[in-house]
Amino acid sequence: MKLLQCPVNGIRPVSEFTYGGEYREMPDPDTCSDKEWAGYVHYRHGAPGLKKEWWYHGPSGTWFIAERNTLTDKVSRTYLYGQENKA
Amino acid sequence: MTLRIAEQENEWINRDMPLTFEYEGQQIEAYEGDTISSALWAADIKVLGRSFKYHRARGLLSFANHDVNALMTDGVDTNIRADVIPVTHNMQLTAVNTDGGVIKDKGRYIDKISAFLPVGFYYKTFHKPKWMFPFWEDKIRKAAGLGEVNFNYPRITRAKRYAHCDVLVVGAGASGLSAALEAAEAGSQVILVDENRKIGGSLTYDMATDVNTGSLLKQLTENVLNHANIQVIADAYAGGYYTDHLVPIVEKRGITKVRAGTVIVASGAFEQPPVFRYNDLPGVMLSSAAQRLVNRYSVKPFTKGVLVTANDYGYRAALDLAAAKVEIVAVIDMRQTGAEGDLTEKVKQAGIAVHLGSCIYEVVPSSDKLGVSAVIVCPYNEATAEADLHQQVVLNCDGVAMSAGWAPAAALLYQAGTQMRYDQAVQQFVPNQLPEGVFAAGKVNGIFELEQRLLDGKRAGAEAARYLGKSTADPVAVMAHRGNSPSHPYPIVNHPKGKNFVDFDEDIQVKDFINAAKEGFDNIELMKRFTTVGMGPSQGKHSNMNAIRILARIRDLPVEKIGSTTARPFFHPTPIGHLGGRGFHPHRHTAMHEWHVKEGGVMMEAGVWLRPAYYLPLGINLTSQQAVQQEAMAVRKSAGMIDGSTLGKIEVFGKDAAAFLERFYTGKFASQKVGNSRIAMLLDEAGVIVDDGVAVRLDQDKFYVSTNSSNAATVYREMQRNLQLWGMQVTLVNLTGVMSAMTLAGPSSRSILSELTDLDLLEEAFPQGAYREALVAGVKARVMRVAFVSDLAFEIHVPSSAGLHVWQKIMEAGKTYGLRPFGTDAQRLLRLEMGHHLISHDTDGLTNPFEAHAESLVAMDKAFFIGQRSLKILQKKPVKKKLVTFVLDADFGELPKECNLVIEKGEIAGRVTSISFSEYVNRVIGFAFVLPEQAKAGHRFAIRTDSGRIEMAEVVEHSFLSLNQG
Amino acid sequence: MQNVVLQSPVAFAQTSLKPEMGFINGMAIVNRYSDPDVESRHAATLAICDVSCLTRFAIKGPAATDSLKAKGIELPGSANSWSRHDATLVMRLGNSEFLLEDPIGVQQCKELTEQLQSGDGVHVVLRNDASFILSGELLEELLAQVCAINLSGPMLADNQLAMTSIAGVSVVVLRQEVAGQSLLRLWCDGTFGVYLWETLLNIIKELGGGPVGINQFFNSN
Amino acid sequence: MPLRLLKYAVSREHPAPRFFRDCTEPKKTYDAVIIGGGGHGLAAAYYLAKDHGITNVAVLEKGYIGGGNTGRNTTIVRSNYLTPEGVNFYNASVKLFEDLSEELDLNLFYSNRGHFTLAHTDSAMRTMRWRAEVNKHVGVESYVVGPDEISKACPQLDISCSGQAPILGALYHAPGSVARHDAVAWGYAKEADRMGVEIFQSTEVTSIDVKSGKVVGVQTNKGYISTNRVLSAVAGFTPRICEMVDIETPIVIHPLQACVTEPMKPWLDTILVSGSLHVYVSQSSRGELVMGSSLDPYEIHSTRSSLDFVEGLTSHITDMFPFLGNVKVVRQWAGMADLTPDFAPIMGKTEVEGFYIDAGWGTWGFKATPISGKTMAETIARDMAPDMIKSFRLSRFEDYELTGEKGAASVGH
Repeated sequence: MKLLQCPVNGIRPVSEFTYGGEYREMPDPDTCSDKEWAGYVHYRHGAPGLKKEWWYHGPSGTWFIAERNTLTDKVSRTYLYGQENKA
Repeated sequence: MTLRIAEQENEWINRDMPLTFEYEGQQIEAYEGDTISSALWAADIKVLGRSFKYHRARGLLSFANHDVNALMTDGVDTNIRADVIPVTHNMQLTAVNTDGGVIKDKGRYIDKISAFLPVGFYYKTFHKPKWMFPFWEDKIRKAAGLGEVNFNYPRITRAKRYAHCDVLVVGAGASGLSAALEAAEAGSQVILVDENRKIGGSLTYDMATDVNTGSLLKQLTENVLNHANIQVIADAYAGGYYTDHLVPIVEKRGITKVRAGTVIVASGAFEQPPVFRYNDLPGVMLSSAAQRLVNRYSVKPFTKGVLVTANDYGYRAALDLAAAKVEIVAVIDMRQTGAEGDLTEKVKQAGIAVHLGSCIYEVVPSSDKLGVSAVIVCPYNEATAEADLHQQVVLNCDGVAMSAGWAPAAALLYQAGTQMRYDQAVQQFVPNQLPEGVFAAGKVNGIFELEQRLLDGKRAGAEAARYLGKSTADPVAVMAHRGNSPSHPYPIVNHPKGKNFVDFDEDIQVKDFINAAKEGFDNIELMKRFTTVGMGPSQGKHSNMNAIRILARIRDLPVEKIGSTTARPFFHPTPIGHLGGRGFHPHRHTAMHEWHVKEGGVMMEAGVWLRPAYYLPLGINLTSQQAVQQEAMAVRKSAGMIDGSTLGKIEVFGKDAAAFLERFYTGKFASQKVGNSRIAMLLDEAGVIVDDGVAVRLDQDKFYVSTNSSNAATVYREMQRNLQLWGMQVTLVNLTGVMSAMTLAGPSSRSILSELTDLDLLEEAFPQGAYREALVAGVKARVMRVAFVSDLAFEIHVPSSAGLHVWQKIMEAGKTYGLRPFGTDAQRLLRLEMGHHLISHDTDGLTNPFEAHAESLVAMDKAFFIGQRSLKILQKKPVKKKLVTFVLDADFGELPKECNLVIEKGEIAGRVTSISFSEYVNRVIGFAFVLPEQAKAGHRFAIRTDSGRIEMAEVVEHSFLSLNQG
Repeated sequence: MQNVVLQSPVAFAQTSLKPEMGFINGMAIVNRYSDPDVESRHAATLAICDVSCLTRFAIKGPAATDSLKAKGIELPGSANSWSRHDATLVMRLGNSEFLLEDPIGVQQCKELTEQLQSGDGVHVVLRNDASFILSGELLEELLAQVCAINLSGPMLADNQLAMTSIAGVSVVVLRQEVAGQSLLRLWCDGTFGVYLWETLLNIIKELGGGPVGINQFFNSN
Repeated sequence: MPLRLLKYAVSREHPAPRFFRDCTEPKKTYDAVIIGGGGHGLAAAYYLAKDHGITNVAVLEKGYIGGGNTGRNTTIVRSNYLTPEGVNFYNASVKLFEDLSEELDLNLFYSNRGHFTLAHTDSAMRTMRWRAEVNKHVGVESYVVGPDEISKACPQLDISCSGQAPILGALYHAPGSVARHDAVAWGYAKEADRMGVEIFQSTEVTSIDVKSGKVVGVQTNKGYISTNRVLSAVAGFTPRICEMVDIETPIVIHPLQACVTEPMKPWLDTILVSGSLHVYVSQSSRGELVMGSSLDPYEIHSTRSSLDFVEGLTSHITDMFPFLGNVKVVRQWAGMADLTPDFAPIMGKTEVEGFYIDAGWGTWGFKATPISGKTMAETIARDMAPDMIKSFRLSRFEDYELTGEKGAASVGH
């Protein structure tokens, strides 16, 4: 059972968390093409590497961003969304 | 005859506690503290089992928890490992996998025909003709397998525990003890685990011809056991290494999951057998096994033995055995150069002949083929692995002890991600690069000499403390191994007739590897899979290293180029009951749960909730069908009430509340009036319907939103995420478990409710879709007019602590009206009669609003909502299916079921998603997906039933209630 | 709210134990399960006590801190910690979320409920906690069986609280010293209360402990 | 004793040749290059040679053959899917499997056991009926059965599941089988090799050379190879290969874990799957229980094992078989699965000419081995996907035409 650092609640086993998928920038729905939108909805950056991901700490109801290398499973840092620079 | 000898200094048996047990029908005397194998051996019983494939007689091999040929059953348990499981009084044991007893096993004929069963033989035959394979397969399956499973074995739920420490030390041998002490001295909390009943590791059996071993053991043991910072868990093994230093410690009582700050692996090494013909006969065993027998259990391994060795350890073992008055005829050293220092002299002084550069060419079986009568010793050519048959010496003996080298017990290191390298100085794999926070010490680290092992432990302990920031001291220096290698690079003796076993679990001989390579399986992983080496219950503990050496020689490559196979958990086979243990299955109860149960509610799991499906009140004889119809009819004719506390209930509060809901849901909320409700339909980004609930506007900046029961947690979570993402001024509160909800429905519902509240419930004052706050039965309640199950229905939400009170008051007030509780089954029927579909019952993971007749709930003209952009794309495409309401022809023959198919021109056109007989409508009604061209009211379509009949149905307009003629 | 008998979220799980009931803050609550000697022994060994009846007040929102301060409530300095305001327990569940709980006989939460209403930037939060006291010398053993994190270490020291998972249920936990005994306080969603009560009680019984009534910790008279 | 084994006893030299040559140096040019020496890649090579006469083919495997998911799955073969296209496709695979031992002259231990997908909830029962109806429609023997029939086939099963989740019924699928997974790869390798296909182990593709939207070659650690046709058959590594040709896919990688027990005498003849309990189990011909569960909940490109997995699985297996408490788990392992949003594979051509994809196999790749090989071989040979796999095309995601398998998502394997 992996450990993960919730930026508010500290280090907890991964069983306390829900994985929320990769954080992805939404294209502007008003200006993007259908193809771009379909790609945004369906396609993923599947290759391994350092990714920004959504994680949710269940007991406290906290969403946050984890920067995790999906090859090594090492988390380099976690922070609340929008507070990247405070981390 | 007994092989038990006089009391040894550190023996583990309690001679004051004799006991008896039965093995294969024979009464055996033993002592408390004996393992099954030691007790049998003491009684001169040496056939402890039959091998997996050839059914050869087998005895002791490792005595270290990988003697998988000595598996027993006591009639309750199976595959009991005789080498390590303590014997208990009155135990009744038989060997597994025999037909007619371990001695007369009928399966032993297979050994005679083994020439017909080359490596991978089962791939090469039995498949032609195809129809014969089931016959052969049945035979093969019955021959395979070890013990029989006991279907009456009781279910065991052992507690599982978590533990936390700074340093976990795996292995309490010299290096582990020393590591634990060092780390503990630096202030770390240490857990020290060892699979033996007593700590000390090889110090407890490898006296190493040194009189000081005993006192060292005593001193280390005392220091460790008395150290406040060290917790010792003996008789337990570390099952595996998992991410972030999680190591399950498997004890008899259950599993402890240890989360450590760092892990020191000091797990030692497994002794490896040299390979020669008939090295598997009962009486041939590893030297360390012989030492364990003598020093722990005071049992002679044999009365007159030879010791074959390919390292210096064999000499020490010979001296140990000799010191215990076990007659050793000769030490046969496969090396030309012999042992270092004065070992050879000491051995000779003990009256033991030394044959240098010699090997056992083969063991001569006793006449019954169940033991050893002699060994044939020949000069050994280390370069060719051949014996020189021209100079044979026959040595009579009844047993052989074998030393050829060691394989590191590095499973945990591999699992942690350690990169290993092959160290020529010790001829074994040693850690090259350890992962962060993982340390290795002792034999597993390639350090063999006792003094250095103690230092290596100290070093690892200090490094661990430094890693944790508990110490800044420099770790001591440890000397790399010098002199003779503890392991021989190729302790294999070729023999034209084979039966020189490499893997005792799977009966794999040297030629099997050669032949596998010839067939192209010359990669270690392929070879493992083709020969099954290391796949047996011992997981290659005594076979993988020799397999690698053989393959290296076949391919003429250095060992490190062959690499090793991965070591997966578990370190030892681990019981399912331990791993499963006490599982936690959380579930939720509504405040009215007790009432439902008392009133005959048949409770069903609905996600994490328990809900009544219907009620079978005591004393009334009803089928479930009748109950459901009666409950539904009560709602239509008078009144019914359902516990809807499982609905998701979320407060959305703040100045951006309406704007937030507009982005989140498909509908419009900015214009919604305070005190009114609207449908809240949620899509995913692909435009698929995820949920539908109701949003009530409590105030300008406050909404109370409900979700489907099964989606409550997900919807709340997604709201939280989008709130962060959108940066809006909104506070969310999840009231799902805080509020009880009940829906009072039916024509009498107004009258009933009016008895408990001052609220004006008349249509004009409280119309459909309206929301009011009032006291109901003295409790502050939130009341809504909803029309999900009935045109007249009130949904009443109260704090859960008052839920039961309000529910009971309403039930009392409704008594004279014929108010009945109804369950989820009746609810399904009622909403069907109303023409309301259920998300994820009538829709599936691909249904969009255009298909589900839900266009009116989608405000495409809004600036944004989740899924909108995808709907814009979907809008341009033809709709492929439509959800419609239908009535089945009245004269149907077989009632279709949900998920029966709609068939059009012989092809699948859709499926029935809901179907039920409605007593109120007096017809069978339902929802179905059909082709768009079939979706108009009045269209008739065909449903194929389970038995293949075609039943006709007709599409109707949405509510079925109008069909009621009565 | 005359004649309204409030139910503890775990009432259902307790009735079969045939306890002696009492009323606190309008809620039916177990005074004791067995004779005081047995209960005292349980409390010392390992015990669970239902204190769901204590009055609570919760508030959330960007202005929550200010509005509590305006009422003169002393607040814990950081998220995931707790303090006392007089006898009232003040828990800070996040930067802008608070849960207060009165011991028996104290009216602080009631007053706040009456005085503070949801408004700009504050939201009064309804609660329905199942709340337990866990006590006894085998407490750490119980926790070892139900919680993956180390609650005996610094996690709960110095007035820290933790939001974590116990037997699969999300909980708020903190440690209190009562008469020299270290107790664990626990709050969870009331609808998980019966499950958690039963799960914990089963293990507690295995370990030689049992349930105790609220009289063991509070004088309800 | 079959006569075929006689020669092994009488000849001095082991009388069996290599299954496949030890190829080390690739040629400069091949008509087609297959990336991935697992079951799928080797089957594609075999059918390219056998069905289409294309034998100048290189199979490039970065490890050893069958070392990926071919050797890590739980060996179940079935065709009881939800959509007609899915059922037809997997049914064709079952048919090929049935004759495959004879065709490859290697005993694959293809063992017809019957397959029960247990339903513990109403909604699961509905899905079972849905699948049964679609299966029947296309001629596959699947039907919904009640607890009694399940008990008859597996009397040891606790129908109440220790009270945790009583079994209401099941989807019975008569053709459900198990096979010796490694041997499938070896058999295809053997016969492909015999027809001239060259198989390179320890050979890793480092880049794919695309000029003007067309594949022209691949760079490997053993040199550059010119070719106009490249097939990616690398479950678990698909996104990395697709990145080389700049193709986007919906595939994410989640580990799928499994474990085996010690061997025991045969008692479990059927294959059992429970969606609610996240368990599937069968007993191998060696006597081990082979057990698996659902995919790991988050993306990792690694075959590490987790304790959570084996704790959850064993807890659920004892709900089904309470007497297994003292049976021991010997080994656990993991594979990396390509996961798609609609639980169907991605097969066929791509926007890069000459780059073909055989991917997205989630947890069901092994059972598709023969048919994926056959259909991909045809796709490569004709530069056109056969009708059978058209609905699995990559472009379906851009077209919002996902397959209906998403409806049966709760039940895998």
